Amino acid sequence: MPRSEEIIPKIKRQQIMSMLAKGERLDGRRLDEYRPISIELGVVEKAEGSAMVRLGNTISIAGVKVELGKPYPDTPDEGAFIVNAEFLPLASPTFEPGPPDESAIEVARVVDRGIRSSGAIDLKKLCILPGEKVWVVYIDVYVLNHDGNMMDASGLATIAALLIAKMPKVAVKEGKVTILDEWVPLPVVNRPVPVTMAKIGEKIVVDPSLDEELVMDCRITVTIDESDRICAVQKGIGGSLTVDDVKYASKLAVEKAKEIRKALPPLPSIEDVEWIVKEGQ
Amino acid sequence: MPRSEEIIPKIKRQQIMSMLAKGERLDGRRLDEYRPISIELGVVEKAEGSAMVRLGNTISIAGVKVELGKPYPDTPDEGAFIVNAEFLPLASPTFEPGPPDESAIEVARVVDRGIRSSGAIDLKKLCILPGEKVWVVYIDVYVLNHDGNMMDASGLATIAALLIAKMPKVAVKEGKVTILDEWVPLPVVNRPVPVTMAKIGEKIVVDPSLDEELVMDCRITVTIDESDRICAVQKGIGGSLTVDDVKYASKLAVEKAKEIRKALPPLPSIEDVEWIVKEGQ
Amino acid sequence: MPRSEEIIPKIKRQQIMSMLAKGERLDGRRLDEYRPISIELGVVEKAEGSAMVRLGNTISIAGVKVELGKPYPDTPDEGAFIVNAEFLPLASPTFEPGPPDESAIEVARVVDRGIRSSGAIDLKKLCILPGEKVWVVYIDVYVLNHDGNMMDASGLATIAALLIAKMPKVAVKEGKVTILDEWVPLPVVNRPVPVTMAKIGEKIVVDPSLDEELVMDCRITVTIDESDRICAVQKGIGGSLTVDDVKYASKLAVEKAKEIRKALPPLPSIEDVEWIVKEGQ
Amino acid sequence: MSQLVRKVERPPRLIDEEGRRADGRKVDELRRIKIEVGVLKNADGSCYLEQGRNKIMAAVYGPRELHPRHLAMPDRAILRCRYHMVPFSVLERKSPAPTRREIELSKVIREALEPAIFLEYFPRTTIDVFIEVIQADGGTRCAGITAAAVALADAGIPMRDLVAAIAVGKVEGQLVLDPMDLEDRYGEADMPVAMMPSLGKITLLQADGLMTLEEFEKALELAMRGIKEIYNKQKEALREKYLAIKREVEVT
Amino acid sequence: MSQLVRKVERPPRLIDEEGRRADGRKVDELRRIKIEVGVLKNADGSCYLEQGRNKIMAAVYGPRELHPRHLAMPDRAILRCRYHMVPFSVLERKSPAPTRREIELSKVIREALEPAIFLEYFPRTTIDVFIEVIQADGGTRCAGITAAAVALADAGIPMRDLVAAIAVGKVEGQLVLDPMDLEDRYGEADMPVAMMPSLGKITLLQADGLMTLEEFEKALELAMRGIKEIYNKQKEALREKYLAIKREVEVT
Amino acid sequence: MSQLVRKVERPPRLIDEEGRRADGRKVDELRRIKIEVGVLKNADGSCYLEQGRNKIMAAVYGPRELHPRHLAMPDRAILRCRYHMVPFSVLERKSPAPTRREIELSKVIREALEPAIFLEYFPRTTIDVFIEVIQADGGTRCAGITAAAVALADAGIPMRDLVAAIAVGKVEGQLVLDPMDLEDRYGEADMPVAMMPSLGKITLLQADGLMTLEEFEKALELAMRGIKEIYNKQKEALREKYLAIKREVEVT
Repeated sequence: MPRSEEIIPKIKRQQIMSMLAKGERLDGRRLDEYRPISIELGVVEKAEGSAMVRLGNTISIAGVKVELGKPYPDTPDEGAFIVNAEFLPLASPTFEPGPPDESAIEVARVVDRGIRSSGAIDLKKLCILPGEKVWVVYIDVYVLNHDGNMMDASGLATIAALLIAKMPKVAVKEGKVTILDEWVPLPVVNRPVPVTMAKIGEKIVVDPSLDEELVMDCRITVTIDESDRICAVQKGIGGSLTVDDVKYASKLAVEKAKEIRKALPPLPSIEDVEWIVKEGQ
Repeated sequence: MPRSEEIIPKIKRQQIMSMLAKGERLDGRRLDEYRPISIELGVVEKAEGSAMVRLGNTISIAGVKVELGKPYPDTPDEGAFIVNAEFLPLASPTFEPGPPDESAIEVARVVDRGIRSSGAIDLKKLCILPGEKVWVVYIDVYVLNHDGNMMDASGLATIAALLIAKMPKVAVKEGKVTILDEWVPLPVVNRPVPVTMAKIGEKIVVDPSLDEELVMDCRITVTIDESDRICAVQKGIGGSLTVDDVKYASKLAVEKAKEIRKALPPLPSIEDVEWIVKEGQ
Repeated sequence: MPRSEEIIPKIKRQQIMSMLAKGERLDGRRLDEYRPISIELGVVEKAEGSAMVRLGNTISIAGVKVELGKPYPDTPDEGAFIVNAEFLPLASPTFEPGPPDESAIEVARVVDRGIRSSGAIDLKKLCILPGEKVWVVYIDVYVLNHDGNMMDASGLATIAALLIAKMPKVAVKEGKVTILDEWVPLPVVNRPVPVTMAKIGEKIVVDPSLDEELVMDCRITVTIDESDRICAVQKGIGGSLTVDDVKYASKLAVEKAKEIRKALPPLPSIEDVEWIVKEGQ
Repeated sequence: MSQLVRKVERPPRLIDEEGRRADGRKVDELRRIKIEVGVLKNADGSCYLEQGRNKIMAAVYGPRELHPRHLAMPDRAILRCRYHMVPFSVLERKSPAPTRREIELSKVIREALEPAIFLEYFPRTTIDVFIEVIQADGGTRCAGITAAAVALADAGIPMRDLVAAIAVGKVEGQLVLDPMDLEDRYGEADMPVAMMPSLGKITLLQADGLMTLEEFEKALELAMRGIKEIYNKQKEALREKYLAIKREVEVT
Repeated sequence: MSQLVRKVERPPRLIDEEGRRADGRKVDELRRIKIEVGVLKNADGSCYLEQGRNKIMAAVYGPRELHPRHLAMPDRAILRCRYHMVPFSVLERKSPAPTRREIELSKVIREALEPAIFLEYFPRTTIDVFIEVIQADGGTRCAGITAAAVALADAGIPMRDLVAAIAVGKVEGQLVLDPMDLEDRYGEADMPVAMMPSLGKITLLQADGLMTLEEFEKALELAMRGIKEIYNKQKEALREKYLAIKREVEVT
Repeated sequence: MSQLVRKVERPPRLIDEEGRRADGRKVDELRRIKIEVGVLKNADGSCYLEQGRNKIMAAVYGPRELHPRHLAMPDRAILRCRYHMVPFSVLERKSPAPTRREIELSKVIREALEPAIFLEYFPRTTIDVFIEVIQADGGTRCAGITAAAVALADAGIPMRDLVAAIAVGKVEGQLVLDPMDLEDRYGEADMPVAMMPSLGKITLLQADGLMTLEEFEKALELAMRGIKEIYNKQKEALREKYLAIKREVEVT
């Protein structure tokens, strides 16, 4: 974490805690209330899919690109995806240019686990020639303004961008791959939604603002899939949780994810879609 | 730019400016006069081509190597070339070991643009198997002593090294490439010459020395090809130019390039040269 | 070298030197005596071979992995091996996390030269398809606790790990390589042993402890093969040696290596071993 | 990794008989420009700019303290600049790490903005300019400079003048203003220019491709005309922002 | 480089009819654990831990001075943590450089240990925890935390409680304690948990795979049972070390 | 990237019946050596050396202030050394970034020069030695040391003695002085040695390949003879430089 964020404003902490004791938050929200969420789809036409998410003043943009590549040796019949997250220096006075630091890597990996555990992308459909050629889906997430809860903003931008992504059909003939000029949806079959909560004193609040993050004791993200199942959990920041905290947080996450999912595009209809046309076989 | 160069010697600036007002320079040159240029060819026998250029006390050495490689996907029927420039720590007390900094990258890219825009290397001739195997020309430029105008010293060393470079012929038979023990010239068909000028106060001088660079307001490099056409321009250093400055500089560049080109080796005669012998087709 | 090691404890140096004058060492050893050596074999079952060596309180662990790879272009009919050495930050208060520094690289390269010069690994036997596919042997050496003479601890761990390493047999049929479920020894045919000595004042001691290294003037490592031949020499640390020092050190190394080699596993019996089964040829 | 080549195919003509370009523009016509001021809450100044399909976000932090301190200048602020493209801003995914091109452009953009800023007012500090290309379609360094200058003004940094920038291209032998990616790719030359328009000073000038001296001079004139238009749009966007603030203040 | 795939094949059943796992354990049974304290001479505290085929070395240096100094905190020590796997610890050789996984795990392990340490006792210093995975067979982050907590105690760092950690997996629909690599690879979910056992506080919690709310709560309970067992083994190992020292002191 | 193998083919014999080597030398004969002093204007001292086809440029800066300061030593100068090969110095292009070989050689070269320099005369400073291999043909570390010692003297750094270096090789069973690349490549052993010749002190000693104890001792003797010749050439080059300066001073 950047240095200046480490200096915990003690007075602000007391103010926030005494409000929380009365069930109130600095910005007027209920403890279990998200800030306004806006999801702008397709903001980058050159990307296969893209979305800009605003969570209050926090802004994340995600873009999806697909490229041909080799499969991993242990999954020769599956495509692959890679999530990269960066906190841009224009997003906060405390962010510096350079490769992703541990916090950005954590966001990327938690977003990745949500997608992976929920099987959100049907990777088998992205295999062109088993063991030799598959589609690789690159998901890049950039935080443009940091006002707390970059995790949920980034996770939502990612799944939104995937849901509307279009990729080219390919034809395979005698081991030769041709990219066709026909576009099909990415095979997305699940919509994991991350729900991040902060523990401040004895209280748990959902979607912490930057002010709340600066004074929180602990953070927990629970990602929930289309069928209300937990698909990823991440406790973050020094500090600890009780077992009851965790149980409360997981139930709250299920509830919130259901709400938020309504703001997402629907799953693409892929029943009759053919991604790879195998010719002359 | 290295730190100690940032401390502009104000007294020296005044001295230089008052001389320039009288049309004079510290080292006795006219404003539009280059320092003595010496070009030593073939200094590194193990390179395909090489040249050491001295511009006064500035010394640059360029070496050319060719290697087999893959073409870029968007130019499957062309070879490629890569220019790398480094300012060696032995060249100046302000240079430090490490990967090229922004100034060295700028030199490499301006030299690259001169070669590329003028089509100095006929890249089509370097294609062996379209989409699969081509020659890649590596040009490495090293500054050994920095006394101002590393740009022109590096650009001249590069084109001189290319002009005398020899590469092996190859034979292609049923998709198999064999390197032959026969050497042919690199297909060089144009000789771009960079001309760098400095603006100091209201005056423009050509081929600035280090003393002049330390006090200059602005730098402009105009690269001129065999047919007196502009093939690359680069304004450098904070500071600004008027439109008249630019017009003057471009005209001066055409004139100076013509002079300097005389010191370069002639274009290789390549009319009957065969680079790739396609057998049994 | 890490900073705190640079501050030579002058008092300790005097103490050590006056003891050496009497033929004694701080820890009671004779000048030509090693600390107790323990070699634990096969400590990491998931590695093809592994060994942990304790030289007094210095601990090195080496692990061997084999992977399929491409041969070097100038040795198309040989497998390859790569030695990597790292000084872990848990080994000493002066070691920091990060890529290997010059001292760790030196250890890796001296260990490598011992193996390479003595032909310890019969690389021809590791060639599967000449010019295309060979076995690459990765040797990673990690220092876990640094109490002096990491060179010998690392060199011994390496050769011990290689001596007991098992690798899978492969079958080649029409250019296709299949890994078989049959394990054969790595083709190890020589056992180079590094012997490191320190010069302190006018005396030479074998297997310097950390205390001795902190005050030594010079270091010399002489690696000796199965037939008492010198296969690698490395003088290290500023300071100098006389010709007589070097002659003494090389003779002592031959003697010590012979002793130490007894603690190593024997050469694997490989007379009837087949590494690559060429089918249908 | 990929063998998949993504590029827009060259149309048979880049300029038709009536002098219209592939996107319907005349040769001396700018793309549609949209400038929004103050779009990022954390930055001291910011600007979102669309120029055709280019989408650029610029932010300014500073003047602020500099770490490590020995890099600071006793008599003026230093200006730092980063031009960066997000990986999905172009058809072929770009690696997130800065390329040599991005390092060079960061340098020349910094040098294009530097002459406009009264750096001597803020000794021992840094002013940091961050330009993110969200989508690229030709001319992003110029669009980045235009946006950064607005962000600097939005941050209240005292300036001699705004800096406005535009490229001129040469396509099928004709000079065109504000070339898009298609024209860059298949054109014969490209010349980005930045100026302090009311002072008539050129602060960035680059060119590649082949131009005669005459073409070069004509290209300069064309660039100056484009820059004037851009300059007006910059001033308009800044005026609107202040009118909006004024309205807000008056209401409350 | 390599095309050679090394993985343990999935056996037909991961849990047999009698509820036995591939290595003979019951679903709620830990692997054999061996803890040695103070095994490295240079470190201020150290611990070697075997948990099944996992082999972990942990070392602690500090509290000690921090370079560069501006990273130090005026009111407390900082805790730094590095989790690293040696290249030959796994079937497929791992590159020696830290992967993104190792960087993330270093972070969450640090955050799992932090709440237990009285960092405020040692302002302006650093406490450094190094965890080396010598052999990995599933659950190494938990084993690393368990070992690091012992090393911290061995270094005499004042702590609110030890931290003990264990993972719970979901395999063929059943929750299993302390999954090994085979079960991780072919299982449906994995949930590592760390706690300060006597305080009942969770300091690390991660999960991937799919679990219903009910399964998640049951997994938490199972983890707590495992953690209690681990905790006892940690205390026993530390007690033995001090008895050994005591014996040594009494003898001399 | 390249599959193109460039190497000089092994001739049928490396030493003919008359004891002549591939380039006509006798087994105990050095290559032609040319030493120029003070060839770079900016450096405090410099030397250009040719030894056969080896072409080496060495420069010295210092004693000078060291950044960051905490690396400085209170009681002496530190010596820093960089040995680097330009990419086109060898048949197969070398990547410009330092290889592990170059890092190791930088270390041993530094350690070879260190004993000769009165570092204690210049506390808190650094002396920087840069060696660039412009063309390599075997024995470049030795040639680099020879050149660096001359550059140090040219910089006026007080030294106990010059350092001169040469390699001895073993080729077709015979020891040869100053092996070239061809002999290195196809020879059986290579042993680079550096000495302070008038003090009889060895400051660099490396070897690879196989040698018996007897061969090793003979190789040492042969190296010492070569070093003496090199030493004379170093002194001669320095003398000439000072005579040239003297002439210049007398003229003016």
